Amino acid sequence: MAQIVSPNTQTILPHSLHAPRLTLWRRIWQRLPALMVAIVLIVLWHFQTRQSASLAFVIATPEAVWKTFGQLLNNGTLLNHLGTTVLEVTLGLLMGVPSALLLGYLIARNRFAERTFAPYVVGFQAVPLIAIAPILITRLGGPGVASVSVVAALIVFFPMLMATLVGIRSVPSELHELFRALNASRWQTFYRLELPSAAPSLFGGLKVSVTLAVVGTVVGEGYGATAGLGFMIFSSRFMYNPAGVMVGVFTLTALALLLYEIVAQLERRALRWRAPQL
Amino acid sequence: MAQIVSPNTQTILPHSLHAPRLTLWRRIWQRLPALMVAIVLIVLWHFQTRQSASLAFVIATPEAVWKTFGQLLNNGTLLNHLGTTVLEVTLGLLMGVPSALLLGYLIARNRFAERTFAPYVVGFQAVPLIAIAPILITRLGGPGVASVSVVAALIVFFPMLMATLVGIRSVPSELHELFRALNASRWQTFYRLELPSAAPSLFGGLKVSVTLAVVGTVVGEGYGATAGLGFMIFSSRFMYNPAGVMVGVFTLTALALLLYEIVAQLERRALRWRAPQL
Amino acid sequence: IVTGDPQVGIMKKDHGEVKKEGAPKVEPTAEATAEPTAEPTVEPTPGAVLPYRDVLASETDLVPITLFLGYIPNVQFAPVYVAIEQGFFAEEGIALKIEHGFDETEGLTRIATDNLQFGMISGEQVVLARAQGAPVKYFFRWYQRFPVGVVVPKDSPIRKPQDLKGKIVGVPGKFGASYFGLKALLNAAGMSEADLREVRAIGYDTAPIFCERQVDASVIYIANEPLQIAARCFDVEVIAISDYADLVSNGLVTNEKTIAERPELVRGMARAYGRGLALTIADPDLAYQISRKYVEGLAEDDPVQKQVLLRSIELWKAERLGESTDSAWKLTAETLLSMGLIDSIEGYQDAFTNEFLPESYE
Amino acid sequence: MIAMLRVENVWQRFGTLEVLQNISFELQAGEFVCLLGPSGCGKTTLLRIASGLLKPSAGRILFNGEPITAPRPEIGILFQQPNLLPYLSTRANIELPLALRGVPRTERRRVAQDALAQVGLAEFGEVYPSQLSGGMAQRAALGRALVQNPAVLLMDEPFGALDAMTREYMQLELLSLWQRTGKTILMVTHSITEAVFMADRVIVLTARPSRLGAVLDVPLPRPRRLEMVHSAEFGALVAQLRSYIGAPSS
Amino acid sequence: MIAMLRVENVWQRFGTLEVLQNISFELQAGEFVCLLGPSGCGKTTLLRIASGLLKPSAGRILFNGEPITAPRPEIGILFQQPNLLPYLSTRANIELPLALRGVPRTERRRVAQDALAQVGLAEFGEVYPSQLSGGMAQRAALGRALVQNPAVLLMDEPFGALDAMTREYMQLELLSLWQRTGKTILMVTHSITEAVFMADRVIVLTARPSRLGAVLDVPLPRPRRLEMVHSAEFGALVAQLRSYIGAPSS
Ligand SMILES: Nc1ncnc2c1ncn2[C@@H]1O[C@H](COP(=O)(O)OP(=O)(O)OP(=O)(O)O)[C@@H](O)[C@H]1O
Ligand SMILES: Nc1ncnc2c1ncn2[C@@H]1O[C@H](COP(=O)(O)OP(=O)(O)OP(=O)(O)O)[C@@H](O)[C@H]1O
Ligand SMILES: [Mg+2]
Ligand SMILES: [Mg+2]
Repeated sequence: MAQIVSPNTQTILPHSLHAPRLTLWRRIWQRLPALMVAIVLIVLWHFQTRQSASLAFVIATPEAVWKTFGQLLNNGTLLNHLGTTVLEVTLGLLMGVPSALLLGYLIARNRFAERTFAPYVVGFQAVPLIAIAPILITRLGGPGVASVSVVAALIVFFPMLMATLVGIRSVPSELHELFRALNASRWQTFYRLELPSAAPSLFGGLKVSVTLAVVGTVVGEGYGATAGLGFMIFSSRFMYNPAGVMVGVFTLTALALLLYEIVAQLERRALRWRAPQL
Repeated sequence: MAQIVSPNTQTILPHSLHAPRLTLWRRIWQRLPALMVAIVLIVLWHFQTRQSASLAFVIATPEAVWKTFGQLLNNGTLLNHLGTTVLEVTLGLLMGVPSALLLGYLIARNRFAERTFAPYVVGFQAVPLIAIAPILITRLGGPGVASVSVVAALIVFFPMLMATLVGIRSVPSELHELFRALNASRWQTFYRLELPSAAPSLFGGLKVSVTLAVVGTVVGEGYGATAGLGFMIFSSRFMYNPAGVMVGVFTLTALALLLYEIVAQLERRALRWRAPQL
Repeated sequence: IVTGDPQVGIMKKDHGEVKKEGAPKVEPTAEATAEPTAEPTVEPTPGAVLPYRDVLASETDLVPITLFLGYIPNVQFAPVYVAIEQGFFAEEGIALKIEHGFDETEGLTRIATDNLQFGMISGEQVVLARAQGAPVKYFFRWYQRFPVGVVVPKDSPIRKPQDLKGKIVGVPGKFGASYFGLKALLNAAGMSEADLREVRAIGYDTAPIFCERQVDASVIYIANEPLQIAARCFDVEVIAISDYADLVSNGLVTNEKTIAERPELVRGMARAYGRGLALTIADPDLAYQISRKYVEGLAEDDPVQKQVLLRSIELWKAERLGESTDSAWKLTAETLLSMGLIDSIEGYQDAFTNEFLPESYE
Repeated sequence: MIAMLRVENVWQRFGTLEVLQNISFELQAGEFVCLLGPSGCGKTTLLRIASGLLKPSAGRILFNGEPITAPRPEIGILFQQPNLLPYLSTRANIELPLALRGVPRTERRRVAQDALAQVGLAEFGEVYPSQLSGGMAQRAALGRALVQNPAVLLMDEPFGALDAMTREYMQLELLSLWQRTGKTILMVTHSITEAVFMADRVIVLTARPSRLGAVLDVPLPRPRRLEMVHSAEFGALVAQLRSYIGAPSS
Repeated sequence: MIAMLRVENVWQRFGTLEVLQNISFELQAGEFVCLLGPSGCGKTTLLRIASGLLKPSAGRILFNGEPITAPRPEIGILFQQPNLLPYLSTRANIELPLALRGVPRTERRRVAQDALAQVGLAEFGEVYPSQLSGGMAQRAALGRALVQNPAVLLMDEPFGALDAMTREYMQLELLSLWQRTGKTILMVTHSITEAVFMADRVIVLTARPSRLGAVLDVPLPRPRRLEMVHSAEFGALVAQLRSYIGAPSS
């Protein structure tokens, strides 16, 4: 059977005649520019903090951050907070994403649903969390994983909904006609046509969602919490401990990057059929 | 010349042989379900506030809200705060959206830019505002319109960037090939192919952006401000004045809905060529 | 909004009843400061040669100073407003501008880095920041009593800290002034967190949760929340922490650079603010009316907000306004030490000074 | 006898554009009918109406005497464009009708492999549609229609993108399939020769606004063989059709 | 004399799939050459290479002796699919090449209106591509290619979706345009008759992996007229081509 591997014929550049295998080296090579930027940033940071050594309560040196990181890691504090945050992020995503998918799909497919719900979704989205948080916290028996994950879910909801809307509406009408002609059920149409066709937009929405979910936990923990990286940041701030703050921030950043990378990998698999991304 | 107006042939429903003119009545009729929901909500609200003492901290009666609204409107307070918020939202959008478009386009078109910047964009996105806001406020000479609009811009940035990415990458490769064959310049390709092809996604991103910009000003004002609807909400809360809070919230909601409606109208014009939205 | 006659009992009312009559209603003596806004009109508009040449000349000489206040404008900042409106700052050569931030930590950091020179900051923040090497100093003790207390329903048997044993106590979060106050209260009563059934973080909206009796007691700000709860839910009693532990609360803070380079300015700040405070205490009605210029939505006679002011004044009264006591600072530092937030109380005395307080506030 | 598919006084307008005017005809069970007509006259529109995808402005369609209001499994349609799903391999695209019908995976595989071979794409099962040539994509779509195996098959220019040889091969394949299974087929084509070669009857539409222009019975014997194209009878039929068509366009 | 377009030893592989093997030929200025070959043999690929859109795995293309590495304005290509921009009206689609070249609006209008009329879409200028029939879309794409007016025109089955009458009309239009302007044209077609009718020379590709199968000169006089199709000479040429093509497929 003929194996056709490289669909990269869009370009005038010569393309390899072999399947492009991403060796370890190549992967590292691809990450090189990003790594370089990181190194430059760290060096800048280092010298910046050198200059203003007296400002230790404002900016921590890289060394101090590294030391604090070690300490917090060793005494389990960091992992403990990280665990809480991961739990909250997960719950937030589990609540926010499917409901956004569902409502987004309804609105995309149903004119009536759109007219009825869309204004409320937008309006509700605009209600500042500061006005919702107290109700939430009161109803959920105080701040904690529950209230924080609901806040994360709320933050995730709207961008995901919009991505769903855009994605579902991008399905070419002739393919919808094909599915109608093939007597596909609503579920089949969703599962075999709309979902994969909307995938590029949905993955975009997911990428925003995972990042916002991480941010959302910090926001949520800002309304009250006893654990989590956001809590750790707030209490480090309270103690004028910038190293602690930065450990928290870096851990959050790493968490967001990890989640993003996971989504990006899933996307790469799901969208293999696409011409290679520019 | 033949005038072909109703392209709505996807459906088995009989379609009008005349151009569907949206009369005023029809428009009102279309808004009816949304209005019904509003009425139901207000009635529920009315009875709800009679019941719970603890909710009295957060929810005022419809009558009280209406009265407070009148007062704040008459003494100019509301318009004053609204003006500040509108200014902040506008500035936030003007900063956040074009930069997201630009960077999004760069990342979408350039592999190198993607590898170099994408992780930092995601990482930066995950850095909680609580860690950035202080730096911002210090650099911008204290809290105020400047710092608040920057916060709004930051919040707007990432979803808009992702929408740009998804949109630009959705351009069919055969149309890219057409433009290459026609020797179109980069700018022409952007302006005549990529922008219109990405429009559905971009408008989705814009809809998220305008809403988030409104929310963003409240967040920004939460780090310090002396005017704006967010400020009004905070100070009403502090005084345990739920009616004031709700007037602020409703005004914000109305502002978000208005902005959303403007984008939706622009979208309707720009995407006239599409099969009528479901 | 608040109707009826809410009852809030403050136990161990050793500081007497609020004086009702107060000073006679005084028209603000505003002649000196014709248009006294928070922002001094420093730049004369070109072309506009005004008749008040003298006033303008003196105003241009004023040193612009920004004062950081840790929250949005409200009636509890009345002394600042009074001092501005009565021209007390101007008399010290200061054109005062208020900056309202919601983040005390940030405000103090900016003072430490000389991005700002003055702020209204709570004592434990000063100790914490100094422990990290921040060159900040507290030079005017505004709150003589720590404004935090534990609120309980009137129908509950809890009346003193020991009664909290085995109970659920709500705090906004497990850091910050409220938690700190609770710790001090427990320490003072010879108890620890373990003696309670639970210290539950219930977020910054303690009142609704307390109203639903999800907790037996809740740590609150004395001046405001008990009134609100009593107005909406049920009668309450308050255990004031200041009755058990003399902790340092909000006061004027500056940095060591300013102290070294412009001691007169610091003195001027202390005097001007002190005069505002004194006048506020002497004439709450005047203070209330002046505050209305600054606090949006403050009604001409909002009974609750008036009460808030009166109760706050009770927390400000002192033999000598602005004076810090060594014992309060020591206790503050010791409490932080017991919470593990600092490593030693070493050098707590450097956190404050009384040397800039004037002889009198006339 | 009730017709398998009956088009009854169908009118179609798009806005102010009159496309079909009072079209009526019938397909008897097992008939092979070809539809000819100038570009843009409404052939595709008529097929969409006949399949239940589009409700006509006036008139109706009956399937075995029952009015059609929505697509039904007994009627299959092969679109003018391949309409392959870009995210499925060619094989998966061909398996789609079976998958929608819940046919088990192994059975699906088998049927799809046969269809792939039948349309000459046996080697290209694992390839995505974007990697197929124009003709290959059209053949894949044809494979999908064959796999669907409906009683009535509406085909919109199934061989338009094929070269002469492949086209002849596919024509013969379709004819033999039709004869084996007794399907009813309505096929749009632009080739007069193809119409005569394949059909029992040829229906000609006029230019827009389209009416039924002519109906020509093709009395050539079955099974048809390629050589028949050179026969005099065939030539006469082609000439007759040409005259029907040439008239309105000249 | 240097050839206008020279294909030199072109090879093309996609992954492990060998598509083109050592293809070489030339187009002299003003020549009309047709390209025949079985479905999937690589005709479209060859056109993409010749236009500079795709770099071949080996070999090169020369335009007036200069190697081509990217598309150039002198070489136009008409794709197998219409590739109309869905968000532009038919008129705006046809105006696109002019707009990209910065032609002023009124001039653009005029030229586009002519082209619309030429391809029989004068009434459909304001309509979006989704409202065009298959053949109309193909004609719109043809109109766009005509408006572009390049010296060398590469056409990929420009008349595939047209009915016999429209097709003949468009063929004649293209021939007269070609003769008026002296363009060099390389046209892929699946119709042997069309190839003989239009071309000075017909190039036949073998099945994949494709090599140059045969080159046939068509010595029919110019201008060609429809009646020539019935001449014995024409018949002989068609038969000859059929035998070239039929051989590999039998
Ligand atoms: N969705 C639509 N909206 C408006 N007009 C349409 C639509 N679909 C088709 N038309 C118009 O209807 C007419 C017939 O179109 P149809 O696609 O049925 O033609 P056709 O006979 O299949 O032509 P071709 O052979 O070129 O495919 C055309 O003029 C076309 O512009
Ligand atoms: N982008 C691609 N990636 C992989 N394979 C491709 C790609 N494009 C074309 N091919 C393969 O190259 C071969 C030739 O394709 P091409 O489109 O050139 O054929 P063609 O001669 O134009 O056929 P048709 O007459 O059917 O249009 C086919 O087998 C096809 O599968
Ligand atoms: Mg058609
Ligand atoms: Mg091709």
